[in-house]
Amino acid sequence: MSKKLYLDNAATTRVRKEVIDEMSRYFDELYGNPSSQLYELGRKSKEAIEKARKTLANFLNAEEKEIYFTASGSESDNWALKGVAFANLNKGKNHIITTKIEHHAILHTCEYLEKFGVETTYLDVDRYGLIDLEQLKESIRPETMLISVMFANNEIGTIQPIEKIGEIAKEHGILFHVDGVQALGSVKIDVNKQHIDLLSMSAHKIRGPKGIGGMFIRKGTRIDNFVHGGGQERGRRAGTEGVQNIVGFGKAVELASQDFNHHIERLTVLRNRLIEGIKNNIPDVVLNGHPTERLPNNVNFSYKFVEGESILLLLDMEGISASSGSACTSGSLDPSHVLLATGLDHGTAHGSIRFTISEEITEEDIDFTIETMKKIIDRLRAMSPIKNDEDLKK
Amino acid sequence: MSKKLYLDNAATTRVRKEVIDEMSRYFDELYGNPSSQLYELGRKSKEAIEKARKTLANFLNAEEKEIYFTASGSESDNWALKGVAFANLNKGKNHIITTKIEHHAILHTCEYLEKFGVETTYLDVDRYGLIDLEQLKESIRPETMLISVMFANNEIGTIQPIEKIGEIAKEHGILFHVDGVQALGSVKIDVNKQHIDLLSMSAHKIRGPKGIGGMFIRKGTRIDNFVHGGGQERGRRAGTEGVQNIVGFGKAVELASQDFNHHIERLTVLRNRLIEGIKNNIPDVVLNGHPTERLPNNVNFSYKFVEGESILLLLDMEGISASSGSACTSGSLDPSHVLLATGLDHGTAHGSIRFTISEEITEEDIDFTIETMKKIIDRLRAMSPIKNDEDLKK
Amino acid sequence: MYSEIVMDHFRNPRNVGHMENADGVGQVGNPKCGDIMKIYLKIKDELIEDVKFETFGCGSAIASSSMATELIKGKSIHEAVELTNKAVIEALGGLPPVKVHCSVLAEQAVKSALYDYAQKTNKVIKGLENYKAEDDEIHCQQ
Amino acid sequence: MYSEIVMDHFRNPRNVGHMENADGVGQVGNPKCGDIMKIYLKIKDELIEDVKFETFGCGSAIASSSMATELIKGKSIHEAVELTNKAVIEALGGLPPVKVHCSVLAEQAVKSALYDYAQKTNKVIKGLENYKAEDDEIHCQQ
Ligand SMILES: Cc1ncc(COP(=O)(O)O)c(C=O)c1O
Ligand SMILES: Cc1ncc(COP(=O)(O)O)c(C=O)c1O
Repeated sequence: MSKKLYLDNAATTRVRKEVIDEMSRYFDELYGNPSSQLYELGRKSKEAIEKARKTLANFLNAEEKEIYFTASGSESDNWALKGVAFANLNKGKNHIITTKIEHHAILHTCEYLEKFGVETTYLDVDRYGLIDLEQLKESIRPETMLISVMFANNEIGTIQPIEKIGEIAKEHGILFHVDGVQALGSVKIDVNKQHIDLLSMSAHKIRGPKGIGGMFIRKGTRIDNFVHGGGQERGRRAGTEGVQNIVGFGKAVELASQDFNHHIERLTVLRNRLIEGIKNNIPDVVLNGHPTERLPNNVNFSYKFVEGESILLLLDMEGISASSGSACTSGSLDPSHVLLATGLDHGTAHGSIRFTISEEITEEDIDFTIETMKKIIDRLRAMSPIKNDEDLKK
Repeated sequence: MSKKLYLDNAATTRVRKEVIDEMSRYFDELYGNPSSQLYELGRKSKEAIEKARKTLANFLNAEEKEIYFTASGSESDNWALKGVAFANLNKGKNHIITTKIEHHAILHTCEYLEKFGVETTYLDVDRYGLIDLEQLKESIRPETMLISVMFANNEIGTIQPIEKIGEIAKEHGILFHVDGVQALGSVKIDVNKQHIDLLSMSAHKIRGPKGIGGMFIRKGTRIDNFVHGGGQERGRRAGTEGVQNIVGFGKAVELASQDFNHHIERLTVLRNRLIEGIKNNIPDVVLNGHPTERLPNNVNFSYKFVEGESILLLLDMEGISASSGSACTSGSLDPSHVLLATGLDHGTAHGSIRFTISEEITEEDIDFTIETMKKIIDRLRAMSPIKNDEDLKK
Repeated sequence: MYSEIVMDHFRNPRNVGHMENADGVGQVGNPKCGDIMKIYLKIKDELIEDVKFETFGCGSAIASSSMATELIKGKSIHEAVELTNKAVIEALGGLPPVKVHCSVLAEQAVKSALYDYAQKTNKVIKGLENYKAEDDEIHCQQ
Repeated sequence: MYSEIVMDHFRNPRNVGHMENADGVGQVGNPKCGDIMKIYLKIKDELIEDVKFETFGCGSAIASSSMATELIKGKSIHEAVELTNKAVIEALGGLPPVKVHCSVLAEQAVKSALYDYAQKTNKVIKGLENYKAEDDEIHCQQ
């Protein structure tokens, strides 16, 4: 083994050359503070930020003044939930509807908000990870202020019927937040068509730099600020802007928008090749997530009778980076809450591996991955005291 | 004029070459997600973060596990205040003591916290910008949970008697937060000697990258998380880490710690040269801030009978970047709250200019600045209908 | 943030300076707000023969004063009294929203100087019948 | 995150596999927790002549099993029963805190296999008098 295969693009991505180039001037050449509008250097920084803002706005069919930069997808999620909650609590609104398969940035924020009197309904998902629109409708209360549903799931790749959810939210006059961190660049997002009021984004998932996030906030939305202080971001999010990071985010979105359809088509072919290859070559596997309503870069299988961390370590030895839904990899007690929510038993969930590909991956890489996985699973199964589904259920 | 003179280093700084070099590997080479500990690429990112954390800890005489990375000084300030407030409100503690000259990240956060029942006392300052320790003591109530005082002021450079304030806080069992954003790298900070429980920092003020902040939180401090979600920063601050930025922050602190004393001595000499030069060459000026207890890089004067924005524009034409305490530069109604708190009248406050130097500045630059200022002030005064202190008071 | 024209008038203000024996003088604004404009008029046969200004204020205040003086120079007092802040903004190629008050101040300074002239000469200028010189109350506008 | 020794035992586990006609077999853990260890013993004259393991679990679970088998191989059953999880951790050059339970499981698997042997052969092994085979209750430890 010599080649390195990075197949964990849902965790983070390799920053694109063009992005690095675009950023490079904003360290020691155009280093002005964007708040310093009275000299050239400050104005240039400001212009750079506004250019990136425009790129994002265009990509989402939003207005420039509806785009805000944050430090991460997590901050955007926190802002959306806490901002809406704190702005509406004293209006007699104290209820949020979300799903059982959200990112922890949503789930832990909802938990935290309990101490301020916020109640949350967590929608179930079916075995493919889809929510039930009827359950959503039934969950709506007069006190419901926000529906927050992720566009696409980071673990199993399932894409929710966002437009339909948006319609329901709109009908009931409830704000609709979408965690779009995984969807950005992989699924068409149109905040108007999809009736989205708030959208979380993160640059490092689309080959931009780490530590920079974005948020769409529909104009007129009742939401408190999250970071208070200076007048940055039109007074809505304080803190000297990470100009170079914003520039990089803008460039990454620009590149993503340029070959959007081609990118998705190409990834989908590779993804399907990987899915079929694993299905056909390795027995006793379960595909997690939806067969078709899934991210073009996501392949997630459970390999029965073996455990995910061991697989990852062996993959790493073969130069392949991936991720797992096993509790062992996270140091937590239970395997992925997402896999469990789809009804997978603990034992099977422990043996799940997620591959998330990028445009840098080739057919050969896919075939190498299938082959490698076959060897690894064979090897670990030979070591395993569990040999069949009966054992698994004990 | 050809040379560009950047004299606004309190607003932000030019990233150092060594910092850029250190960061450069963390874009498309070592791009792993630090949470991915099961493959090499993830472990390298994590190591890089921990190295930076160690550098900061050493510099502050703190423990590594007491250092957290945030997105900005503003986020750190927000975290300190909101985190402590929300963790203590239900303990019957609802009072914060701070000063009238804090950064807006503190003042606006305190304002916001009012809606959660938090009360704030804003301490006065004398004409040099120093708080009165007696007033501090008198302001302490049984419900006081936090004293928050900035180490050094960003506009007038005044350095507070932090150690003495820390002693008072400690005696009363009250948490002590210090906004150290301007002090870092310019004043010796020792969190133990100075009895600091929480310290806010920001990389871009010490020639690191923009969009990365730091926070010291003494172990055992009762404080809520601010950004909820994943397990980053030992579960205390969610969001995929801006690894490259953290690496840059670490390097900037490493460099700052290396020639710390020499740096301060050299800047102090230049600062004093600028102060004396302006005093001796331009009539009707007022030095803002403390004559000696001030940041080694800060020179802030009010130039009577003229207005700050005009000065800045003319300076920009001469290639000099500086900043002003005039309302006109901020688009707000009143001139700097800091200058007003020192007792300066509005008219005079409008004519104040801050120069903040860096190690890249030479004696010649200082002399050029003095000369240029003399010309500019003469020119604007010739245009001004105000000619004397009487007019100013109208 | 400023247009080319604003910057040009800031850099090279027209008609700047003091005027001895002016026929009309108007001053508006105050130091608290950070803007004071003073306009001097030399008037002959109801024509503004010369005009000067002195301004304490930001770049756009200086540019607005300069532009206002240009716009009324050589005009009759009846034309001059119709100068609006909109006209000043237009002539300047626009002002940032937070700076619009500078153009208002320029309009007021002109009116105030014309009113001063009318008072001294016992003339009535249409449009200034009910003019009240700004009292010194502070109302820093935005 | 893992020491060199852990990685070595994970990569090249010693004594891995199934054993026919074992004299003692012990299995602990369950799929729910993500860790199952099964240990087979071949015992002659109270000496552990051979030992095998099968493990479903993470890297440190496999390494802990491997190390545990190495530590008891060739020992007497009385020595083997004294194997502690601490000894396993030490021999492995340390384990991350969240993985300490793997070494506990290894200790338990050994004890369980020894107990099985004792039961089958009607022997009493000092230290196992009150041993209770783990019931299948889930108590995923950390
Ligand atoms: C004293 C002080 N506190 C806080 C901040 C905010 O830091 P940042 O720009 O990183 O948000 C600044 C800088 O603007 C500052 O000078
Ligand atoms: C669906 C989803 N939401 C939120 C986040 C958090 O984004 P960030 O890593 O930028 O904090 C992630 C990524 O980890 C994600 O996949």
